Amino acid sequence: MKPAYDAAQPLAAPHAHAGHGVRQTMMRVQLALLPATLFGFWLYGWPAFFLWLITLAACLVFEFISLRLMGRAQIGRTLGDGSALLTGWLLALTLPPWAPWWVGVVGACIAIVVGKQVFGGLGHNVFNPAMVARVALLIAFPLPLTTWVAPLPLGSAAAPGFVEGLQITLGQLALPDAMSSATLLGHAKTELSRGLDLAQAFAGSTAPQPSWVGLRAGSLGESAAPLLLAGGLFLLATGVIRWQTPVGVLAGLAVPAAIAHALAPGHYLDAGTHLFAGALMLCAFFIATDYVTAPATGSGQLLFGLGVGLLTWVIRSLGGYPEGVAFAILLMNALTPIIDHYAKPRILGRTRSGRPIDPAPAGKET
Amino acid sequence: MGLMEKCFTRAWGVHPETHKRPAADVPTRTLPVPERLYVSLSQHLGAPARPAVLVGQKVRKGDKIADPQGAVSAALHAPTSGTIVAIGEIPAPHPSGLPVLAITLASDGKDEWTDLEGCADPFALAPAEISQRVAAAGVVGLGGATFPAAVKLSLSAKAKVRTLIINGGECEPYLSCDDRLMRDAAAACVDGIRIMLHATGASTALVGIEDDKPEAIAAMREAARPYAEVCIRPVPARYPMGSEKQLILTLTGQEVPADGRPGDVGVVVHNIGTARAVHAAIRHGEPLVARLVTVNGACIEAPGNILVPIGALVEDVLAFAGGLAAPPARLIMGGPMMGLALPHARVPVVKGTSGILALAAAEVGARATEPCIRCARCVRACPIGLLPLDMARRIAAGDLSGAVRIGLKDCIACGACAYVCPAHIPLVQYFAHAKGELAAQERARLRAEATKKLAQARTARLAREAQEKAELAARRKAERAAATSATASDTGAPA
Amino acid sequence: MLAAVLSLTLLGALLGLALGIASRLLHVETPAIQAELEAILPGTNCGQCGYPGCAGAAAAIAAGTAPPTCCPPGGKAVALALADKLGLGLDPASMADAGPRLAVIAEDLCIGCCRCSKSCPTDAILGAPKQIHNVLKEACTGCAACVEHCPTEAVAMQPVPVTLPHWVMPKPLAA
Amino acid sequence: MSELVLLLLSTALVNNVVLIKFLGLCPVMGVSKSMDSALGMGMATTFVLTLAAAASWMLEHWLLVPLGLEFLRILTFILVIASVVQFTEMFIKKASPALYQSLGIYLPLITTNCAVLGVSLLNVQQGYGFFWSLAYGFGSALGFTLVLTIFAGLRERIALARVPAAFAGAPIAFITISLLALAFMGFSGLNV
Repeated sequence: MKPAYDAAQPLAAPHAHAGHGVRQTMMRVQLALLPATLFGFWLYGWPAFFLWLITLAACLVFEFISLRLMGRAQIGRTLGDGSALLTGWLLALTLPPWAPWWVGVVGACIAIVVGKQVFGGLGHNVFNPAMVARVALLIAFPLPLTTWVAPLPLGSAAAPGFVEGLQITLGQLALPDAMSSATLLGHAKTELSRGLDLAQAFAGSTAPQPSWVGLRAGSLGESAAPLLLAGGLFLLATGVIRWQTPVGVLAGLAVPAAIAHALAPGHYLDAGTHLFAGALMLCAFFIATDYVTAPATGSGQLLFGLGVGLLTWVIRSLGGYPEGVAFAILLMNALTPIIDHYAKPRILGRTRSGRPIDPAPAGKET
Repeated sequence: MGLMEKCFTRAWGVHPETHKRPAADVPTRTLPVPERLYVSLSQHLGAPARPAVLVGQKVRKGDKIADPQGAVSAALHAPTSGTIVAIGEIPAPHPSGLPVLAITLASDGKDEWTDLEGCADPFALAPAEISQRVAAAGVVGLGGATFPAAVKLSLSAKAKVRTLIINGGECEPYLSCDDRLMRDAAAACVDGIRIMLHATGASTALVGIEDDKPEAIAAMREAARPYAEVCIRPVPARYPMGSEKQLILTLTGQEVPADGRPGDVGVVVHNIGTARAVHAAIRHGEPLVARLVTVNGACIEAPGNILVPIGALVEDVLAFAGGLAAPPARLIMGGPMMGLALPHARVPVVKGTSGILALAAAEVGARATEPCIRCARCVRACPIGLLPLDMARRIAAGDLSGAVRIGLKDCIACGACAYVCPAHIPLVQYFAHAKGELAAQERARLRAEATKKLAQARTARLAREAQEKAELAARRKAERAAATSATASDTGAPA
Repeated sequence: MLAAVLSLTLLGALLGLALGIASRLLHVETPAIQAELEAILPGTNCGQCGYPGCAGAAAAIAAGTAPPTCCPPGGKAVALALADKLGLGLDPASMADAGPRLAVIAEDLCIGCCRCSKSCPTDAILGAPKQIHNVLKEACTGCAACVEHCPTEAVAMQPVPVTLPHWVMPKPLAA
Repeated sequence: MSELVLLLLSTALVNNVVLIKFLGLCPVMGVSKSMDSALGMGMATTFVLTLAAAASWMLEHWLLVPLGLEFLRILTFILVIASVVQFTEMFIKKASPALYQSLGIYLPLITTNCAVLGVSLLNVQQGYGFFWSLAYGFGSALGFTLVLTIFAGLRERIALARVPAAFAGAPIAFITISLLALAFMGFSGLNV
């Protein structure tokens, strides 16, 4: 008969709930990432798996240490919300699959500690933690972050075995030169800077070829663009993300790419290659859609997506780095508060500027 | 509203699980009058009523027991016949559990009506006369806001409204009292609507009913068939469709200006239950002494709608509804979205009580709060177009004026944001806290101004008194001086 | 050397002249901040801040020698208003605000000496000599000026009781 | 013409005064608590910087070089900058008292904003012509305003975040701006 009631902390309305939680959302995103990740494991072999595992584990460890140092309560529940896991997963997908173990650990430390926990933890960070780590690693350790391997699918003769793979990840086995390769975007940038045009650049037999399936050098999140697209569509269908951000990213990249390619095909890659190369698909559906660091309204998200796409194209085509996704995300993260400030929904009964609307009968001008 | 605006109109609101059936389909029952009734003196918006009876006085059902006090207030009537046994504090039906003044009535078991004076042809009465009779019957808005209906009627007659909107939306889950009322007493409802049309001077009445109540829509259509001025309009079932601004927008396409009233766009909104009460007050002279209450929730043995005399304890109502199947996780007065959590069941039913819900933990779905992940579900759910996540974050950081800047005062506390929040953040509690805190600050400011005037008056008084004293002293001194000089000259002192 | 001295002097003179003209053209009256601060303060001159009256406190706050939190009867609301006017950040949580208080007279101790009513800055205490005094709740600012004047310790400060219309929903506990 | 636009872009983004050259950090840390005052500060600095760039070019080419007084460069530049700032302060006080109040001490401190003097000196060092100097000054100021506004937006959000006590205030601001600098590294090597 007696409901549990404390008058000092009364129960506020509403007394009903739609029923979903933070954890479910994170889990669903991880589920959507799974096919692409498994494909990546198959394509790049055991080292890719070990790096992924180390990065995820390191993220959890750093999250635990940070929470412990800050004296937060219920550390177990926070660890279990899946956000640190997802950060680690996204970071692992953007790293060269054969990178040594410490890359994953340092990256996890930057992502979790500098990117997230010093701001107050989940929901308070202003930059995407995985992208902070990716950019910091790229600038601090350019060599291991730009050393890619040609795909060696599991089961093929040259693929490293379990033990060999472990040794590669632990850095005890030097990477044979023959195996190193360049990503498609990296190759294009190098060749262009040597004064060749794109037709010549992709003429050689060793050059990476534009490919939809992604059987080429790159990170885990780069090779499996179609699978990532499928995962993204799954997230759209289940309502975890909305269409504005992905459409914005894809359009923001494809439109300038198509125009530039039409004007100077020798210097600018076509839109299709841009969309399926690099981490673009991962970015459009999994990184740019990060709730915490993207705008809150639909129009804001569209603007955010367009900005990410455009900046990615600018950095890829005109800048010094072959891949611009991570920079583009960070730059747009920085602009998010401003977008949020201006892309607010109109308050019912008020004009956009916040004044009460004129009570004159409306509905006559149309 | 331009075409562009129409295409890009935001989808607002949420679609909660309704839980209205089977309670809505159970025939209405009547609560036998309990031994004691506790009629709260503040069960309407505005100033509390002033008792008009003495302890020990005998009253019959419908006798006035408290007068309205001030412009916005409502009269109270004896819900049954019996003796007034006390006028004092009882626990209020409110989450705080604070006391409220109430008149306690011991029933004599006869439930004998006082002499009622009906009116056969209300349309011959002047609109002002109707408002007066409605006021005398103590009718208040029965949708939950409990604004005195007579005040609203006379205000809208002054504002020259064109359209009377009747709110039969009942968008709150679990509740079905309005649904039941429209099914059982459609003719009385329509008659009440026509009387209100006459009283307000509006030309048409639009009755908005959510489309998940086909029986009510059919019954009302049937009852309104002879009257072209009463239009029954099904509206999409969506929470909070029953909110005044939302219903006006849906039915007329017009937006009520912020800080404005529906009268500004030529509209007035009344609840369907109010229409029924107006019918009873005018046709039969019956004051508002009972209301239909939905008793529902997983912990209720026999859910349904019950006609309850005002002042009956929630405990009595629950017992009549078969008692509790299990201890409820929450006991709620009103709907689950905006209702008040009750500290216990020994609180009285008031005029605004639309439902009594005993919800199981699974229905409430309460979980520990997690950090906000800025998923913006609340932004999409908000029917007003606010940013609940930012407002709550500002309030949490103590920045109340910042929250006001981004629209806190436009919040209608509908609860749609907190309903969808995956992090289970008590957003509505943040807003309620901030609004209460701001009101307290405003009260403190007004009080400071008033006391400042008092202090200045005192300073002025002290100054005046000091001056008077000084003047008096000076005068005395002068008199004394004059007297001495006079005596001096008399005696002819040597110069 | 001469060129350097001359050119610098000339430059300085020219710029000074230009600025002088500009300051004439762009002159604005600055409102006296002290008057604005005084308008916010309760104006009861109760002296709890330690300054001679509210005007003195306003001057001290404007000069920066007193914090905006120096007015006990004003409480949180006045402190926030003052800080806002001065453009200072003030964390409302950091303020120890016991909430508004009222003077209450214990009837069995009151001897009707009228000392408290004379000391009250807002005339909030009613009472004639040899009669039990009473406090007007609406007028009492909670300044406690009366407490020390009572010879029988009949006056005490008590928190204002919470009533239903004045109840404020508590802030949710942080996650 | 297009080269001027390029110079503008390159000074604003690629060689940003704040994030790449580390000039003018004092107002960036000081006036970045709210977006509105940051925008106001940015505009005031833009005005001062552009005007100072023009004035210093004229001083350099019409006074200092003809008279062989290059050793007076810093002194005269500071004199001119201080005058321009004084003028701006008076103007803002007249035009927008609210902005004047929110900028507070940082408005007169534009005088000592090393970005202003730095850009003027860099202009001379690079040997730009008059319009190039103007564009360089304006572009730098644009970059300054951009970073200041972005940073203010971020700080408004961080002010409401649950930053651990050890990092609250200046530390988290420095971490944030360092991450912002990291993001701006993406523009390095940008050429059209």
